Amino acid sequence: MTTTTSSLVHSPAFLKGDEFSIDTFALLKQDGSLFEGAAPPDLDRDKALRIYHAMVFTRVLDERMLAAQRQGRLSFYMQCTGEEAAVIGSAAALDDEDMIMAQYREQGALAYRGFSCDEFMNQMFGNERDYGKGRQMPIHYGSAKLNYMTISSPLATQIPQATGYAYGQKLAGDGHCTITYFGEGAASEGDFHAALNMATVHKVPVIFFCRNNGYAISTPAVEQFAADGVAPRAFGYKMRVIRVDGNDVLAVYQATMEARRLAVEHNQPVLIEAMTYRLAAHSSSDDPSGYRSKKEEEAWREKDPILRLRRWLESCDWWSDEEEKALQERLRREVLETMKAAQKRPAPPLDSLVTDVYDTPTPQLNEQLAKLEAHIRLYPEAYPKSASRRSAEGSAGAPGAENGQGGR
Amino acid sequence: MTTTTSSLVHSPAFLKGDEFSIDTFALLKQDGSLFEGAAPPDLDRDKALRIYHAMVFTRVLDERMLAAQRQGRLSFYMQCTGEEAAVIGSAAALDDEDMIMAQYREQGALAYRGFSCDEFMNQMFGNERDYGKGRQMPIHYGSAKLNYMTISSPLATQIPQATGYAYGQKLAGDGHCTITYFGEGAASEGDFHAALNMATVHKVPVIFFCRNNGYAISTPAVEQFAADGVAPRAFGYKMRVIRVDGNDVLAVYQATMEARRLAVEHNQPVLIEAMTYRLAAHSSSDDPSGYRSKKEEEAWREKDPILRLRRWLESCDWWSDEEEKALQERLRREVLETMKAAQKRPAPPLDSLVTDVYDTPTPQLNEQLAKLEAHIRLYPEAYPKSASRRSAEGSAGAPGAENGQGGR
Amino acid sequence: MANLNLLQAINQALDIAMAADERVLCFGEDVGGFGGVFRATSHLQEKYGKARCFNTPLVEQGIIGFANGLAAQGSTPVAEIQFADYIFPAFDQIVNESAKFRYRSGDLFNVGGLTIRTPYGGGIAGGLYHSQSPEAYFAHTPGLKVVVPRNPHQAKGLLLAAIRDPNPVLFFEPKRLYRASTGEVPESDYQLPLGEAEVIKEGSDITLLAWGAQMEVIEEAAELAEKEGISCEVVDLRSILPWDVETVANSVLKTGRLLISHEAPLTGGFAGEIAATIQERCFLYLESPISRVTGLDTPFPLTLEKEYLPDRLKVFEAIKASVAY
Amino acid sequence: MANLNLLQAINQALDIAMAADERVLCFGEDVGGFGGVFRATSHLQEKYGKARCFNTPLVEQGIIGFANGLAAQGSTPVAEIQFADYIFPAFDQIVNESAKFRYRSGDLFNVGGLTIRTPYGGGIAGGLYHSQSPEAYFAHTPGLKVVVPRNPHQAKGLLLAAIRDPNPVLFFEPKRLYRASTGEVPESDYQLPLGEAEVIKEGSDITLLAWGAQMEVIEEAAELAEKEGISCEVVDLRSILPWDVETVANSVLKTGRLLISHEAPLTGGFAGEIAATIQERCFLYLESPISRVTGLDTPFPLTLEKEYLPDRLKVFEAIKASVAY
Ligand SMILES: Cc1ncc(C[n+]2csc(CCOP(=O)(O)OP(=O)(O)O)c2C)c(N)n1
Ligand SMILES: Cc1ncc(C[n+]2csc(CCOP(=O)(O)OP(=O)(O)O)c2C)c(N)n1
Ligand SMILES: [Mg+2]
Ligand SMILES: [Mg+2]
Repeated sequence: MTTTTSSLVHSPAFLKGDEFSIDTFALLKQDGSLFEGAAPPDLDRDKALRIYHAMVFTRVLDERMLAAQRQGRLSFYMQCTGEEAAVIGSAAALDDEDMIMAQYREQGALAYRGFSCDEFMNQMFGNERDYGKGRQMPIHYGSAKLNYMTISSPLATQIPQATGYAYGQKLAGDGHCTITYFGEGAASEGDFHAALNMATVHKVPVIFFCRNNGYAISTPAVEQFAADGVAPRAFGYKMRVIRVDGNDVLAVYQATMEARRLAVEHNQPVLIEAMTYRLAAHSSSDDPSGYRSKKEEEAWREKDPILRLRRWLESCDWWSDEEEKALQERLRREVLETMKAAQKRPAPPLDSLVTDVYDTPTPQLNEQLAKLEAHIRLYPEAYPKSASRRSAEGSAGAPGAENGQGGR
Repeated sequence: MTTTTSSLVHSPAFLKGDEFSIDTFALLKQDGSLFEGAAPPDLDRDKALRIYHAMVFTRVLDERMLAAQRQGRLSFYMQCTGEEAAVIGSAAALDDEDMIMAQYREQGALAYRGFSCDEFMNQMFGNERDYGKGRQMPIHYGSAKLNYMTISSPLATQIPQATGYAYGQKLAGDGHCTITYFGEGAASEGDFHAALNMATVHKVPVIFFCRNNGYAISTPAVEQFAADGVAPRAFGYKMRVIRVDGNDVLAVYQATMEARRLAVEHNQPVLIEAMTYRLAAHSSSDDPSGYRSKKEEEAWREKDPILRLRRWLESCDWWSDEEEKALQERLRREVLETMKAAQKRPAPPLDSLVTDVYDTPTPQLNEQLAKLEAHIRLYPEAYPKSASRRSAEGSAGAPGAENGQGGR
Repeated sequence: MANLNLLQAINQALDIAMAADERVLCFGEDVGGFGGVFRATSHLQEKYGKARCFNTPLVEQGIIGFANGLAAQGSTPVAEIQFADYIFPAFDQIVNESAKFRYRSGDLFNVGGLTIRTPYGGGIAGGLYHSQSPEAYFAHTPGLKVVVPRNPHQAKGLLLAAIRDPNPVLFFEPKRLYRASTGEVPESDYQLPLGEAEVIKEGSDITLLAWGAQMEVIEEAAELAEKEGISCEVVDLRSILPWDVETVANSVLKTGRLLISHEAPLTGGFAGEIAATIQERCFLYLESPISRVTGLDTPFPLTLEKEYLPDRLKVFEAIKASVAY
Repeated sequence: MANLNLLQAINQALDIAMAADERVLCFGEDVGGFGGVFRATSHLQEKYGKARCFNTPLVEQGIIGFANGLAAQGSTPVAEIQFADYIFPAFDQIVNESAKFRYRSGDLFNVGGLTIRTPYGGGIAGGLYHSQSPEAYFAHTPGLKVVVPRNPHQAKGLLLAAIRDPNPVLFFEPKRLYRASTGEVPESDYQLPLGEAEVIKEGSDITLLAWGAQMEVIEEAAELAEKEGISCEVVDLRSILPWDVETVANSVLKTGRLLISHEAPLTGGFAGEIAATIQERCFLYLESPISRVTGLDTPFPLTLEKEYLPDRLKVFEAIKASVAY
């Protein structure tokens, strides 16, 4: 049955989409001071520092791992650089038991939750300690204990899944919600439309967090959509929406707190659009000089979200140069050492090829594994990762750092 | 690169979607008079009568064919009843060379273009004269000469196809556009999102015409989406949009004329939401008494779009009771006689099973056909449609009217 | 025991599953108040409430995406796709997500609770888009289970097993049999094993293998053949993935001949996989080539549906050809 | 003749096709100014303008839906799907629409102008979602053509044929060979036939059959086998749909043995179809079971990719087993 209660008019006026405008919520200026009229969010020193640590860790990890990729130690990497405030500010506004379903550039949220440097490294080197058992490319993290769903490369598939997950949370009545992150590019997928529509129809406690970082690989947002960002789509679903300065961690934090309240207390799904910029290349396979200017990058580099927060922390007397130096040093050392150790660990065992396809391997899979084992016994030198493991030594090595092809 | 120019605010205000409202454009009251302040569209007597004839033909065809289905002469049928103004008013606003890509309930648009009663019947009986060669269920019409794309059952697939078709028209520079029709249910599909977004990004001369008839089979619009109809989605793509009273043929006509101008002259895609009601069952397989009230139906029956136009025509002195009676009689007779003839025509030839899979049948297909022919020679009585055809006689019969199952 | 048709058996299985475990949810297009366009979910919303049995918006990719999320959360979603012909918008969510969820996460997460029900198959004057048998598309996808029941008794037991199996299961329902197939169905809560074929008639000259609605066809063909003195062993594969190589191979080792029949087109159909496996397993025992009787390599037609379908006469002729080879 | 790699050969084919016919358009994610993430469409936007070579929004179902519409209108769209692993959101548009467009309309309308290019296959440390070989999914779909080239020369000639073929064609590009495979490529506008396999090396003991990047593997295995005195006939299938039964059958009638290799999982892979067809066609001539050397029945792994892949050693062992049967 038809739901509209709209009033009648008698001349054919087309709406153009400029009948409203969507403002950007911001609290913190780049110099670390608050905008006039802006009140700081309810954020104590401990939490602020937990956020800051996660941001700096993410930056250090990204720099170091990109270098490792360049050295051929790692096949692939993706940086969060420039988007740490969006990702970590929002994660910090959640309960640690809330589910996070991310796209791939949200390692900061996972770091905030407490994923250890060692855990990061094991995944990236796909070694025997990787929870994912060396099956996915680097940066496809997951943690059951930290309520962080394992990353899946096909874009946007996690968005309707988040709606479903949150529906389950609502039925369970445990007071938790789900946040799902995605890029402004992924928001073009059909799954996005499905997810947001189902979320308002079924009144689901889910937060849709769009990182509008201006690019989908080489495709600028202006070739991705004609509208003013992703936010106006919320109107199509009668969903609550807010746009926020994604480089302003305080604004992101507060907006997400509020969104979480709407989600958990009122089963109101919310769309948050964080305006930010992907400062680095899309991935280690990409070179952005082919599609955007250094000048544009520089302009955004001046809006560095980490520096902005640091200045605010300093203005609160919560942070000092010495602490900064010590933190940087400690993190750099930790990353380096942990990386070295992880790289040395052996590959997952051969049977990890056939486990987890089903809850238990089928007879066919067991047969295929047995055949493979026999084959490797014939040619041990041809399969060093698994053959050497049989003799209980040897290193996993970088998973296929050999190829220099683009695209991921 | 980020496109927004939105202004900064410092408190986290969530937009709710009630910042704007979408009016409904209407010209004609149910009594056939114009609303105060409403001007009639530029529509001469001939065109008005062409529209009216198509509407009445559609109604007569629908009534007769549903009866035929009930008698077991036809396996399946879908009525346009209640939506004739939306479908025919919009088709009439186009150039006859514009492409129509419909969902399935738009036989009125095809009738308006001049598809003959015989052509309708041949499709429905899937006989040897059916352009579709008896391959699709009844009501899956198509006409190349009338620029009406053959209907495809999977919902919403035609919407991005319309965007692509119109892009080709724009490149060809022939001044034509494409209209695509779809239900408010089909608009939930991912293909809808893809189509509208691509249309504004690529500035394509396409009109998206949503028949919001309140139901998708048994699912009421309130369980399909939470928003005020489909129209607000246009904002998400910065697409021009208008909502129109779908039972008001004059308003639909004028809105579509204007939309066509935007599309063809400015490459501005447009979304039109026509508010209407599916007065009949979803299809001959459906029984709406299981999910909606007679009272609701009655309320809409009083808004009959055909009667509304008839009254207006009468008020213009363009139509009389006698003409009405003669028209009804002529159409009823035509439908009945044409149906009888079509039903008697033989099935398409056996080789139509393997033609048109590719431009020419592959060796494998020819082999499969030869095998089938040999088999039918062995058991001619088991395959009366094709075996009897070999002896150059026999009737096609209703394609499988036997099954009484629901769902299509 | 009651005499039920296939729809009733399915409805009963869903009812039992929902009563036994409140995490079981049923949803899909028109599944809620109306009970589904075929009425397979009749009365479930009345009994278990709108939160557990409901209509979804019309978006298959969303239905399965939503179901994947629910399953990952620990619920047991039973999602309906209204016709198997309309499962393709959800193909990515099924093939890239459901099937790979457990594997890619190293078993940190899984969607084992997921079951997807969908009516498939021809013979109902449904033309191109209400007749398809897409099981082979999914059978090429490790991580999924694919099940097709042949009658009401099987449908109930296999569906209950599918819902409770800790892996995502696609459950294809032969819609031609929804009302046409009736039989005794125990009222109890019982399960039939996934991954196991069933020999439903023993024989010595040739093995006939099929699944779902096609079982009826090969059984009738077997009767015709018996009249000509050919003894047929009739096997219902039941699970397409993983499939029961042992039972099929053992039967062929005994009979020396195999005929497989399905409605889907020949090329790339699941009969190809079976033939390839069995020719390897039973090479020295095969007395004639493995024979496939299937739909044509075309989309599904309408007026000439009868000509298209692999009916009992075509199967009968193929049996004779195999035995006479 | 110039020495080109596979990417350059593809770029040249696109360039020639666009220059020869202004109805040819290239589009997809990052295809425009950037020239595609693998650079297959480099410089085409510069040369032919933004209207004919452009970026699309990130939505595969939209890309193919749009391409179907364009093709129906009379244009010749060459749509790129960035990785074959991401073709599944477009599965419905391909399988229900592209493949059935002509048939369902009785040839009133067709999308014969459509070509879909997409990089496929493993061996590049791509893991689950940058390594898949989904050709078999499409091979079960009458109405489509499916083509896979093995080297730059083949790629150019087959792609030009695909673009001009009056049927929708899926063109799978072996991305492992994008830069690794180089060879002489004529500068001219030439086409190689679709639907025809090619015997690339004659032999007498066993027929080795593959396509795309896997050709390299079976050729290397053939060399190993030759050293053991086994004479291999090496055949490139080139077109998966429709496939060249005659050439394969003739080869097997001669050699008496067949081995088929592909990267995709065994179950439901296209080797099954070939084996099923050939055991029927060549039953009395087969001296050993048709052998399949393929990926495991699992999603594509990463760290143990080498172990997963059907490499030359596995093929070599299977050759010996077949000959020794
Ligand atoms: C379904 C699918 N299509 C294409 C890709 C390839 N791809 C990976 S990332 C990417 C761009 C994503 O852009 P956006 O969503 O804006 O996220 P960002 O990288 O900017 O964080 C593309 C096209 C993919 N992973 N999945
Ligand atoms: C992809 C797909 N999913 C499901 C169906 C089954 N189906 C046919 S019509 C229909 C309802 C369509 O409703 P709406 O779009 O509102 O159009 P209306 O029937 O009201 O004109 C459904 C679910 C289909 N044809 N295609
Ligand atoms: Mg982005
Ligand atoms: Mg509707």
